[in-house]
Amino acid sequence: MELWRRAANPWGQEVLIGISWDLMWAAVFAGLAFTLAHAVWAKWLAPAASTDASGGSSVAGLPAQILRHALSERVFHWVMSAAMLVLLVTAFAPVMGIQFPWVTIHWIAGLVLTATIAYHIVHATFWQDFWAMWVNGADIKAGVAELSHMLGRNGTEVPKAAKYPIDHKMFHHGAAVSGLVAIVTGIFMMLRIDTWLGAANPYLLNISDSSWGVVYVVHGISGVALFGLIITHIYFAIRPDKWWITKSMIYGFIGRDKYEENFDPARWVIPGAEPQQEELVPAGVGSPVGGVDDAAASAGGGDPAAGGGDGPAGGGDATPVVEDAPAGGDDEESGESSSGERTSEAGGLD
Amino acid sequence: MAEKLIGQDIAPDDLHAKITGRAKYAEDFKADGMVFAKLLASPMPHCRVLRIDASAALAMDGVFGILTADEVPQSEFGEQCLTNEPLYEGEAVLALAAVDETTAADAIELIKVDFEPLPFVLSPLDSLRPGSPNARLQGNTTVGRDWVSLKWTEEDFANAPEGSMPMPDTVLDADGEVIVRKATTEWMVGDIEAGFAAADLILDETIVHQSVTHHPMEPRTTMAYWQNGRLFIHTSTQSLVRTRAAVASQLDLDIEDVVMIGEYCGGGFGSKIAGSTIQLVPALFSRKINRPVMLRITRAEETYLGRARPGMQARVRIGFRADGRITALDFYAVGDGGPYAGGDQNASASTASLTYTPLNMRYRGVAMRTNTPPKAAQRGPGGAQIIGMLEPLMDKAARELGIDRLALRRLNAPEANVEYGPRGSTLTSVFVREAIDQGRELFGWEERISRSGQLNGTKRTGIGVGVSPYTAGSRGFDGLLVIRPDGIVQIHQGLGNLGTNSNFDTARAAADVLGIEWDQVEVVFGDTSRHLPWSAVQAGSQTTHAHTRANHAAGLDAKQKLQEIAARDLGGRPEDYDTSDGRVYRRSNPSQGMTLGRAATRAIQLGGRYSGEEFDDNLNDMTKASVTALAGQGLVAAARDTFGGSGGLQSWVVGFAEVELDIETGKVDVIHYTAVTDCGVVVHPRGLGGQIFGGSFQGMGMAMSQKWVFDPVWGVSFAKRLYTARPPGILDVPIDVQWAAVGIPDPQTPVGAKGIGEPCVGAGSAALTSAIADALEGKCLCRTPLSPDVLLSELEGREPAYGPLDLHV
Amino acid sequence: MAVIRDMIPAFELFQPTSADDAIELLIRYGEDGWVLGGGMDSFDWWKERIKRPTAVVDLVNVDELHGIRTTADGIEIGAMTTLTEVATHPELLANYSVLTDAASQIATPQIRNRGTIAGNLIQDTRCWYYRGGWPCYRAGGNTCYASAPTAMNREHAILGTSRCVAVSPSDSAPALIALDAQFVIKGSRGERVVDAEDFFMRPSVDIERMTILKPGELLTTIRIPSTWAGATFYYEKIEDRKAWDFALMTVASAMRINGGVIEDLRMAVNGAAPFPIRLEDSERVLRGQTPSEEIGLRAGEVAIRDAQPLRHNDFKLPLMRNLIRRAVRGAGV
Amino acid sequence: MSDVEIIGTPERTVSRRKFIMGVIAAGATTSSVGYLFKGPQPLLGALAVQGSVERLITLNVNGQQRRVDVLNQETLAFTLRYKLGLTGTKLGCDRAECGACTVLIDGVNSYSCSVLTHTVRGSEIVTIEGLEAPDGTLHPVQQAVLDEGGFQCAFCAPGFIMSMVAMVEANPNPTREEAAQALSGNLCRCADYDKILTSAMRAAELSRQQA
Repeated sequence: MELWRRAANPWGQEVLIGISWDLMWAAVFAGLAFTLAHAVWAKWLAPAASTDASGGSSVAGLPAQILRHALSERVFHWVMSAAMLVLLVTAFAPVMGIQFPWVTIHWIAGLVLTATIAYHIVHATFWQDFWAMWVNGADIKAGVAELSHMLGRNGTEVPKAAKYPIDHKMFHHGAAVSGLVAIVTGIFMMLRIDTWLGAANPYLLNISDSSWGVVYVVHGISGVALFGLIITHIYFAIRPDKWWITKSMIYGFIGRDKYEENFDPARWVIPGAEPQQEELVPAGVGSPVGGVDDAAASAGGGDPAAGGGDGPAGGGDATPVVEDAPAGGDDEESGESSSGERTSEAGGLD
Repeated sequence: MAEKLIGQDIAPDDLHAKITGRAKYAEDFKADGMVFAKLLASPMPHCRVLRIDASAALAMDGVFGILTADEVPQSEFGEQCLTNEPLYEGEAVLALAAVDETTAADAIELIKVDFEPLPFVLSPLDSLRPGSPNARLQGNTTVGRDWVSLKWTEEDFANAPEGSMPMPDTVLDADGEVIVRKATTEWMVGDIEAGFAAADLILDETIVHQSVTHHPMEPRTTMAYWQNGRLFIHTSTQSLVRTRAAVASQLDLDIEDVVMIGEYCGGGFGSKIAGSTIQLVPALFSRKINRPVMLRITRAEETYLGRARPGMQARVRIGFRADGRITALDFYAVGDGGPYAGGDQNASASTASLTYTPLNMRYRGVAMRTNTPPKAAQRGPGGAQIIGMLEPLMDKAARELGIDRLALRRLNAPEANVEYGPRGSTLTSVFVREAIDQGRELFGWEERISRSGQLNGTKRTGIGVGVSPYTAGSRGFDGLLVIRPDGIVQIHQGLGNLGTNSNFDTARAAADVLGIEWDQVEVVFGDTSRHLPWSAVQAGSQTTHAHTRANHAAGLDAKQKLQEIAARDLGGRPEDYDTSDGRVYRRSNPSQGMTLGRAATRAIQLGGRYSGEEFDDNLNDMTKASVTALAGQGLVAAARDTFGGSGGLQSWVVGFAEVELDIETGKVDVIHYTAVTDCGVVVHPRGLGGQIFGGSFQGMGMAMSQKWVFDPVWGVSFAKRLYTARPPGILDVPIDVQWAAVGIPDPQTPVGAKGIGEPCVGAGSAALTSAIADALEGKCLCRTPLSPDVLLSELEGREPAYGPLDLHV
Repeated sequence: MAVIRDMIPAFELFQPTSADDAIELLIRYGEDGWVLGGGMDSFDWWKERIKRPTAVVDLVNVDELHGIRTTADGIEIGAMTTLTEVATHPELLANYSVLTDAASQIATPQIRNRGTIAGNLIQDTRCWYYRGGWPCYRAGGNTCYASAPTAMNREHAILGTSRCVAVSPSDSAPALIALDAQFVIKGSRGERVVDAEDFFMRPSVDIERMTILKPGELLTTIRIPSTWAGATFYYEKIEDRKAWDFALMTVASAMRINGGVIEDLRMAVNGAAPFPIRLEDSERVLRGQTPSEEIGLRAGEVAIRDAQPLRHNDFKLPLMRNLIRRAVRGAGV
Repeated sequence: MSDVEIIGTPERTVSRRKFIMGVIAAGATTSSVGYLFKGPQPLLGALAVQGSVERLITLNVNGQQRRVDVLNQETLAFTLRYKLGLTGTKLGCDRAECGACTVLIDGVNSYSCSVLTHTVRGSEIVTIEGLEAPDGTLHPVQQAVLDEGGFQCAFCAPGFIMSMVAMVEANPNPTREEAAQALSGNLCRCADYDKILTSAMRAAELSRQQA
């Protein structure tokens, strides 16, 4: 298998021009192999559910439906997913033999992705709990325990997760790094095609052709990495046992039972509910404040009622962030009211 | 009495071989054990070789070794056949020899060469910009023998009007010493400012002339081998004995140890005057690996190694009096000399000076080096460029002054007593006004000019004229002939054979002295082992003049000896005898005489100076060696041209063209072409016609289509294939053509003939640039080539296809 | 690049006698196989050593691919029919002269004598950056050198570019598009038939191929329907030299004129885009109109509306406009 | 000496034995002159696939059947010049851009640099050497060129003459324009086109007289 594509430049010097498409197939293979292995493992080999010392959580005051993803996050997630999917399809389908005019779609989708990521970075930095995605000691401990458990050490106790379990966080970081790298390299690459930025000019910025090769290779690697990550991501999203998480990215909520089953209330504090432990988030950042104004639809589906922007909004307002769904739907839809919205939730690439 | 051979149409002796495929060019030879060499060429326009790893190539079966730059003669300033510092893309770095060419090509690909790119420059004007790269590590031009880095200032560039070439003045101190140099050659005749002050019309134009590759049909292939310390070399060269001398000198060999075979040369046009640098590779390689080496040059290699006409960026200011007389000509040119030479601009200046005899003239030229393939003389070097560029400006002046275009040219054309150029050069003769007058009649000027500017459908008629001179001869070479006992007169010629027929046509001069028919003549040429005399280089259109003289001298020597032999045997004085129809006979009693064969037998018997045992001391050493080798084979005549003369030789071609310019496509059709020449006595009419039209058509190709293109970022050439270089084909030249010669003998040469190869190119080119400008209603684009894109952009009033100083497009 | 290649690397050579055998061989060798028709493009690539097929399938002995046949609804030209045969065929001369005009102006007599009609359609672009072995998009690289602001791109495209700005070099293609020809493609899964204008690949879709042919497929037949037989044709090629040179631009049109009105027409140009383009907008302008200078000019202007010149090919805009005018004028203004 | 590092030199001396081995490897022992090409050794024999060509072929050149060992990738120009010694056919560009290599293949003028020898195995090939009659009588085209003073450097002449032969066969009564069209696939850098056209017209005339 070749890793890189090389070519002689006009002066006969060998330069990188991109990754070998073998790498794409490797990513496909790796992604599918992982999902297959996981599926097999999950169906036949997975040990029984771990026992958690704390047993089923029981938190007083938990609503029946717990908001996991605010509308803005969900909109962000799906717009970004769409852009990412378009990018991956436009990048790899032609290589796989499905041919269509992909370049313009690809770079426009790239711009959309860039915009969503930019929004997300700003949003996560200033309006969300930036650190919620941070991998901390507890996460690592939990991750190690989870791994041990998966490897069949039945006795291992797997601690319950914070709002984002370590695997979600690792995925987020992997995707974030790959995505950012793809975006930065992709913007450079736009100089070499006709775009809104101007006509193609391979000599802009005076970058040597070997450096350009590195840009293409890095873009290719990040693309291939994203390809692999997205395969696994989609796999988990459509697994029935994870469907409740997927649904939370659609409707915003998880059921109380899922919360109690999977999360450590001390590590994912639901405002309004009684925390049993000190919250773990660093001081000064995103105390659990309210703000989901725009709660969405019924967990049971069917009735797409919009949460009112009126009631529970307001920065620093400690009103319960969650109402029982379905919420009254008499207010006009408003997903945008949340200039003061502050939650402890990092929007997620869940 | 036999009719004089000079002036007749006689098919050259080698034509039968040429049309039956028997004629062998360098590539058609093979020798026992011959191997093939291929070149590894530089991919970069300027770089240094750091490391060569040939181990994989040398390990291949059938590979015989490599030859590197370290193993070839070094040269401090000039060009080496292989180099470790390539100065242009395509310059040869090393050669590899193998059992066959495919193996050689496979092996070359396995050689790894590490090149370090170095700064490069393609356009000569760019190298004058402050802070710009130089083509050579030593500098970008030479003054005397010293390399310098010559730069103009931002101010110099800013001072030129938009799109015009700057004309910065060299700064001198009170004693006339240079303080700040701006040009490498400067001269002035008269007072240029006074000239402009006296002018009623001043034209000021920036002009750009492309470089164009020679592209002879036969690439410069060479095959060489050694026998007992002697080099046998088959090569494609314009000259023969002079190329032999050059090879001997480059390889530090005794000239007698070089046997050069070059019976046929598939075209040169100035690119193979003394062979070529690359011909040393098979010679050296063969010596190294001790077997014959054939280096077959490919068309792409020919583009790189094969020389090109230097392009130039220039500006000209011309002052005209109301009557059309040129009062001032100020010419400033930056020439593209490639990496090893200085360009053609000095020759352009002197050609302008001769053609238009301006009352006052200033010339400043900058001889720049660039990282483009090497430049060399190409048919009418310098002259063809400047005539092609200036003739439309003459038309422009005539148009503005309201005078006849031919009259303006005639008024400014030189007369017999002309003095031109910086040193007041003179000519043996000049009959250009006669040529203009004859052309006016033959072309039907009055009728055709009345069609100028007429629109027929979408085609607009343009009428053009180009008056083009160029050098046409030299003096002082040797003639050598042997009258054999069988009566055949064997005339030895040391020239090359590139299709000008010089070997055969100039031999007629000797035959005419003896009064013999052509079938009694056998021309010996093409192989230095056949004992050839010292000759002119086959260049600069010298040979018609130089070798009719040399052969005339040899003929006179032979005749003298025949007369003496006859007088000795038959009585009387030598002057009583004449020669004709294969006999030497008594004038008073023609029946008293002997055949040339009989006289030859007598010469052998008499020995001494009659059979070549003794000879004049003023002969060249090579001729002496040849005479010595031929001694005893018959009546040997050898003489040097001592006829003398004062002034230079110049021939003229006045070309007239009618074109049709399609105003919707920019396409030009050449409807008609007439050429009238002043080249003295016509030696071979059909050959002359071929030269006139061939040269003119080459000039038309240069004016209209021929390309020389580089990518400016990588310095890599594109027009290296024939289909991208676009030399003209048979459909691109006019079918309706005619020529005539003034035919007045040059008074200073016994035969009266001058050369003709060079000036035709400028005439053809200028007739077209002039006609196209006429079809553009007087608009002079002042650049070549005037291809459809350039013309259509102009016709449609769009932005010009190229910037006013853009070169290499 | 200055590496002088020149000698053809070794390959295995096959001379099958049927199209099916040829296809089988081509499938066996896939990307390493090479179809040899007239060879006028192939030799160039081989001698430059830029393309190095393992196996060459020479179609010289495939008789079914040779020749011109009159059919019930038009005429069929075998892929291996030489351009000379096309240019001199009586039926084509009589009824489809736009094609014979095109074929007779291709390159040189010798090239027409060996070059085939399919080869003329399939040949690779002559962009000198690409042909020079530069690692451009079309060569699998990541750059278009020819569209750079410094580039030498006089011959390049003004329309339909997408990263690549090379032009299609085929002179016969616009004539066949004007004639509404169809191309029969044979592959391992049987035949497919495509319209002439759809045969040519857009660089936006696949930048490395000039046509829709996939490895293992052969263009076997060109079908010209009788629809346009005897129509009013116009063909013009503008090139630098009158022999050898590839077109700066060609225009081909077929018009059905009735009562002084252009009832219907098809018009195409080449040399403007990376593929021969059918001028549907110009056709719309002209359909139903009486040919005139004004309408011709309008048809020309419409065609170049979206054209984007590079640094050195701005002249192609007026050239294209003027050629369309001339085609209309050719219909008898 | 420069400071260029050269790996591989001083190279091993190539022994006589090595030379012979090289020649054998080049697959050229069957022809006294044919060592221009290296064969595709790895494929030979191992792949006796149906439809693949044999190397030893019979070529009909100038009316003679010539047995010749031809490599797959060999062009007709190379076979003619280097295997059959017919050096009258010239290589000016080797790229179908000059016409110097023009020969007749089944009576049709073609660039011999741009056709595989194997492709024309069954064809009649005529080169410049094949025009002259055995008794030395020139072909009317050759005679015409001789009459008109022919070419200049004449490197293009064999190609032009072959095109003229094809022309007089196809169109024995051409106009000057038609003759130019017929010869437009041949380049003459001496640009002796006027004389060439005159020769072509004379060639047509002589051919008509002979017919």
